[in-house]
Amino acid sequence: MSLIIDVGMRISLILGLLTGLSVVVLSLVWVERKFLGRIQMRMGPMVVGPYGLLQPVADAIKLVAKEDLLSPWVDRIVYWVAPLAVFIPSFMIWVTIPISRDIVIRNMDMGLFYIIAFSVLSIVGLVAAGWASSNKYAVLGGFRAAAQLISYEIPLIMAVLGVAMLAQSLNLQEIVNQQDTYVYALVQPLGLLIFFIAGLAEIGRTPFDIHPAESEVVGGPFVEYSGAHWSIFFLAEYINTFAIAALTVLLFLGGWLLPGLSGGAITTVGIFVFFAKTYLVILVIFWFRGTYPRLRIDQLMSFGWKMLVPLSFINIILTGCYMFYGWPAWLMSIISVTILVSVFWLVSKRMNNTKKEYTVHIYKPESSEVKNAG
Amino acid sequence: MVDQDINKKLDTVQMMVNMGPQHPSTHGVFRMVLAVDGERIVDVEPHIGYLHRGSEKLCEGEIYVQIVTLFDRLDYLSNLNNEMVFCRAVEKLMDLEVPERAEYIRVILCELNRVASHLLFIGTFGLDVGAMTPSMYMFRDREKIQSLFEAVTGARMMHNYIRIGGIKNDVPEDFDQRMRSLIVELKKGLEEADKLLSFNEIFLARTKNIGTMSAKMAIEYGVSGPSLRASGVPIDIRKDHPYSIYDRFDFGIPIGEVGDCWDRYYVRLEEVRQSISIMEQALDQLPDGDTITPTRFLLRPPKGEVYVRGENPRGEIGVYMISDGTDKPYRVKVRPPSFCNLMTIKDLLIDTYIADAVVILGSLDIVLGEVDR
Amino acid sequence: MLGNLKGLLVTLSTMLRKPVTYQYPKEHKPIESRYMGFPVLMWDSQISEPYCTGCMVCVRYCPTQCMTAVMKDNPLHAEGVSKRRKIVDSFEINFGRCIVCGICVDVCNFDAIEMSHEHELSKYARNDNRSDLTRLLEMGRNYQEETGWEPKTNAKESEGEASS
Amino acid sequence: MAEKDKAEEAIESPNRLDAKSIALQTILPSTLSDFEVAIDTEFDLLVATVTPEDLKPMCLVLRDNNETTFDYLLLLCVVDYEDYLQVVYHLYSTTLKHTLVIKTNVSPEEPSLDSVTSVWKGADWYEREAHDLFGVLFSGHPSLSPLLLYEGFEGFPGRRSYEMPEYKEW
Repeated sequence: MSLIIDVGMRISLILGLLTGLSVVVLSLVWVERKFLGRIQMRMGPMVVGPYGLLQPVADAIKLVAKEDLLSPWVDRIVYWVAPLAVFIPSFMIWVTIPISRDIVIRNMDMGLFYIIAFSVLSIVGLVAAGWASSNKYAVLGGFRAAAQLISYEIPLIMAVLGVAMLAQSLNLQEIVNQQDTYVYALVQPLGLLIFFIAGLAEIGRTPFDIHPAESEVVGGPFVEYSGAHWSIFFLAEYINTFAIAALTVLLFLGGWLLPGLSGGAITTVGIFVFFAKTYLVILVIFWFRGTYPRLRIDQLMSFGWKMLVPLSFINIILTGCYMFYGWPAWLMSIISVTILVSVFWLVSKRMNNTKKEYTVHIYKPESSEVKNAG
Repeated sequence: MVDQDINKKLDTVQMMVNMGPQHPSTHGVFRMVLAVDGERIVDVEPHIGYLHRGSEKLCEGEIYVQIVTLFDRLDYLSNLNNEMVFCRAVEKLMDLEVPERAEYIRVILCELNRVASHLLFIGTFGLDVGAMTPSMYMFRDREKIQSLFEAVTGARMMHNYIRIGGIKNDVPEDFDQRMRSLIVELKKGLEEADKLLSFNEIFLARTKNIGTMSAKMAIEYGVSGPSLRASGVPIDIRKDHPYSIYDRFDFGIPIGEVGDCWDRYYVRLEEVRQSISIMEQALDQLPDGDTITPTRFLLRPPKGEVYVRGENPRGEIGVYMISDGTDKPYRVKVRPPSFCNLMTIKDLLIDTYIADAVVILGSLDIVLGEVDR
Repeated sequence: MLGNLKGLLVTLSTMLRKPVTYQYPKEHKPIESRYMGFPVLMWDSQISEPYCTGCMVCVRYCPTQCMTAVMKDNPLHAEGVSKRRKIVDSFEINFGRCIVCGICVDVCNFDAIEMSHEHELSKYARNDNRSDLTRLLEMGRNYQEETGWEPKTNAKESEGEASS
Repeated sequence: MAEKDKAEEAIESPNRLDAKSIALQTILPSTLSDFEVAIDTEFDLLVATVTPEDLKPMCLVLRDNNETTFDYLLLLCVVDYEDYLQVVYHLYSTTLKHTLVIKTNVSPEEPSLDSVTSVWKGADWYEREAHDLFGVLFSGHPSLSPLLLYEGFEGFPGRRSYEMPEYKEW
């Protein structure tokens, strides 16, 4: 009897998580479309429901009801398994991501390790999807995804490591609780930036949306998928986006903590604080999407290996020094900010040196005078 | 170099990727068969002709007035420029004077059309590079231009407004005022695109030194228009062989330095500014008077042949027309600017990445309606 | 790096502005008065007959050959009400072929055909937009009511046939 | 009718050439002394008519001579005069900014001509198009595969003798 209750509990938990995540994804879709619309001076969805609020639901129904087209050359087993291989890891990491104090399915001591380990798995799904589709664009996209995700895994892990060192724990509850005096973003702005950029690349969002790049490989690994199977990829993508935003909040922005908030209220109010912070981070991701062009794969790789990896090592060394010598926190943040600013400065200086190239001359034959107009 | 040695030792297999005709960024129905080695393009085989309607052959069976509608549909983003060059060809053949006012209105509208075309280019180029917002901004501004076209010519794209001997009818009364407010808005919108895209580091990384076309190569291939000028060759028909009334305006020709994608992009952006200045000057000088020299509807130009050149947004358009004295031309041949510009694609693409292929193709700004005719 | 930040600022500032789009099926962008929609036939309400005499000049000059017309003797002329000796019997325009060039209006000697403001003519089948005389005249009447259209020139009355 | 008379008069009046073309007209006979050339004017165009054999060497001379420097091919066009096909080349000089039209006649039965792709690369697609639509064979062209038409298209639709498929109302 207790076994049945136990299994029932577990199943309902999984279903609850699934429902919750689906609701979050639907809201994200709406927020993204609305936000992008406003950036582009459009209104975004307006027809279904008030302010188009039900548009994602309509989309979901459409996707599920859509015919699943299957090209005759696909490798069927791999083709059907690939969406799950992408979706399950992104779903599994939510087991240990807390949304408020003690509101978590399973609080693991190795939580961060677990999350990192699981999120890497989705590469397999992407490559498998690309390979099984028997489509050249899909293959290209799949390999792009593999290269991109593997190389950005390293700075991501390194940035997380800095936080783990500071908190002396891999437990997310613990990490957040450690931030009650100051959030780690203040101590490690460098780490935050590395984590955020690498995270963007991990979830394949602009400016790193190289594997699904619509204008080049027409959707990459997902090009042959349609209907419900495509929507699983879609779901996974948005869950990952949400996860990266949530991790940014938990690791660097103090999770559910808010100055002036203490005592028993934390648990309940914390949920709202956590979601507010997460949605803010997500808005920044969408803002980037509305602004930036896409990098090329080789530029992405050189940016990852030549900039982010060294920077993340510097970050770890810095954190180590901070821990070992017991520097005051403000010194750490000053050093971190200095490094950040100097990197910015160096890059823009390099840009400025070649800035002369970036002009076009206005040529006037009569007076044959050439004036700059850059 | 080390990289190349490794590449030689590795036994890689080339993959043929069929890009187009149904690909989001081949700008119409253009198809390239790319032989790729990983992400690197080894060989390109361009295929055109999916939109071949035999326009030139059709011209042989239609009377002169009807041909204007065919020219509208060649380069469907710069209709007025096309109409103008055909009408100039017939006028030259018939030795027809065009009233002053009609010339001015033609120039204003053609420049406006050029601006609209370049704005669309900036937007779609942004899309090719992966930025989705510039296209929306540019469509917003282009929409204003098209509204004005609608008010003047009655149509948003296929105008049939420039007629042999002048223009269809005079501009509406509030034209001047609407133009001036439009110019202000266009300037603002252009600045926005400039700030958003032109000097964005990612955009620069994607376009700078990509698809470099040397001046020599450009001339050999007969590339014209902004793509030629981006390579540093200052040839602009409006300046070198001024037609209509272009010799009355003070404007410059934007010249690029290296001829890469960024230059081709920025030359066009700068050209919009020059066009705006032309429009402002033309509006100030706009005289009163007739708008059309009346001709018979069924024109019978004398025997002879003409070649008329004009500067389209995409390059130099030429119309070679042979008349045999009847009401239909004996032969009409168009020099399509995109056709010549597209010829370079094979040389430009080899040894670049797939992502660059899209950017390079976008930077050439082709219109397949004109390439295939 | 500055370019990136500038771009972010641009998008942020446009986000705060008003959208420029129209909610299409509910709101329509206003049509300019010169807008050339599909060609329709005009109705002479004084005599209550169409202006069109079926002279076929538009049919001949149409670049896409999208129209056909048939002419008949005008019964009202026999009664002495109308000055038109001939009148249109049937007229068909295939809007699926029409390219809205306006040449038919230019060549018409009787102000009988006019570019209306009709442009939203989506139909489910390919040939649903073949419009016969009644539909064309109905669309024409709508246009006349909408714009208060007046014939530009006094048509060459009494002459039932056109001289091309 | 008045305008027609006026236009005919205009043709009679000999010189509509601009200064650059006149200058070119004076130097052309000496530059092209090796070839059989008939130099003529047509409206404001300077037309040189040559035999098909002379065409390519003459193009090379015109391109490389310092006084002509025709480095830019504007247009290659085939005109079907039913009893012969005329291939028309419009040349332009990007430095001296003058234009020249070269015409050469080939027979419609076996139209064959030297390719000028080695002189101007830009002739490539033009020649393929001419091959597609008029069946002119350009010897020396790298590949004359169909450009505008599909593989295996029968006939030469550009020619006047080509019978168009009958018009059908769909």
